[in-house]
Amino acid sequence: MKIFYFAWMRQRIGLATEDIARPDGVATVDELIDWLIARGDGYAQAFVKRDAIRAAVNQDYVPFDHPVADGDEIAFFPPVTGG
Amino acid sequence: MKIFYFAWMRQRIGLATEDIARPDGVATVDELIDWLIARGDGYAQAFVKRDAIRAAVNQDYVPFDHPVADGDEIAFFPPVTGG
Amino acid sequence: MIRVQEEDFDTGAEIAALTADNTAIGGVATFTGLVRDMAPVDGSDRPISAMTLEHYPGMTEKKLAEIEAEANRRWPLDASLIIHRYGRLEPGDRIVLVACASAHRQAAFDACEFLMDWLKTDAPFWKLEDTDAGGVWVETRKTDATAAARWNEPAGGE
Amino acid sequence: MIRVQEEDFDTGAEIAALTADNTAIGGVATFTGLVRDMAPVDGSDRPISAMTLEHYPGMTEKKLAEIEAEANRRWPLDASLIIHRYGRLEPGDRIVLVACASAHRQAAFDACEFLMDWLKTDAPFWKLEDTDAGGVWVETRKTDATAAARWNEPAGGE
Repeated sequence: MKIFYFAWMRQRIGLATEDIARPDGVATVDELIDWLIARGDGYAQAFVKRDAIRAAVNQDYVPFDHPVADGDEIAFFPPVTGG
Repeated sequence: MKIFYFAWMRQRIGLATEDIARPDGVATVDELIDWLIARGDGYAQAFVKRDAIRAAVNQDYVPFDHPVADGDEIAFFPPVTGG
Repeated sequence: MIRVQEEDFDTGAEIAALTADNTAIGGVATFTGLVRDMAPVDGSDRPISAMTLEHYPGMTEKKLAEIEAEANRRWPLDASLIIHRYGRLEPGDRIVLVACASAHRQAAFDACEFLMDWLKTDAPFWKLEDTDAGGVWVETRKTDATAAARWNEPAGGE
Repeated sequence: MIRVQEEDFDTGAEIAALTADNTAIGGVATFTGLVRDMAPVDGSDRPISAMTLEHYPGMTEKKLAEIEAEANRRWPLDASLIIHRYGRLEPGDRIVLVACASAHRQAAFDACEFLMDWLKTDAPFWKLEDTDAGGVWVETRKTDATAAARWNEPAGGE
């Protein structure tokens, strides 16, 4: 899975993107977030307002119960502020 | 009084503008219209849809019971179609 | 600012001039009206080759200035512009430009729609279209009166 | 047509290109978003010296194309354009242009507002403002969500 982070999530995690193999027991976006938070402080800080975060899988917005699979492009970002 | 006619009213009357002294018995826009219609066919044709005509006195829209006086600039025209 | 003119205008330059030197402006809503190549005549669309716009010099400028002031009273605008052309125009030509600048997006949009609706129903202009059936004076559309009437609703009704 | 780009755009040229060769178009509604010189930070307005727009390359273009198609489904548009910039911008700089052309004035306005509302709530862009208190990520405004929600009303509610 290729994961992208944007805006202040990117800053807190210290990475714009990373490749990871789908961890055991991670089948949904929600479970992926749990797994990422457990990796360390930067991730925990990035996902602290979990309800406010938006997730995209293969460049479409998805709810957190959406499945994730190897080969997916997954993105996490704060509420958008374009326009 | 200086009177202006626009669009198809101008075409039917055959004049864009004319100066007339306020006729006896003409104190309102309505009375002026009656007086003009009596002048001839072109005027009668121009004012045939009397309810659809708009009147302006000194460049402001007015109802037909509005007074008219010597020195006034009076205009008659069909519904507007700008924009 | 209002302008009534025979000559064409440069939309981009007009918008840029409107917002120059005021970096408090968050956005500009505009509407550009163009001459269409077809016009409804007696219920069916006919091609038009040209249009002549007649207006009432003096009253036009007066009413445009009044309605621009009214838009500025109703909405928090940083700048506004109405340009309306007259004379002979061909299909595709620009007729009118309305531009409203504001820190607030919806104010800019609403003021722009208000001004366009008003221009349709109260600005002293008349369009004569050259069709294959001859010169035809454009008739008022009921939808324009309906559109303009919405701005007369009581406060809060918008 | 959609474009996501770092460079500035020429509003007048873009509008002209949108309507070129189609004289069925009656009008074009546009909105140009500009960088403001002040921004609310923790409840009070602070001057900003610059803004950096980050976006999600790939998803941005995909979502913009989708929403442009949706606007064209909802309204009878002859042409539409969304240009959104990214990168470093200064107060007064153009950020975004939305333009909708239609034979029908209200359709052009409505589609333009719809697209702007949507850009505010669903286009993957993030603004970082340089204020005298440092870099501040712009927060979502509740009014933007409210504005966008109006387009979800049942048919006929508009």
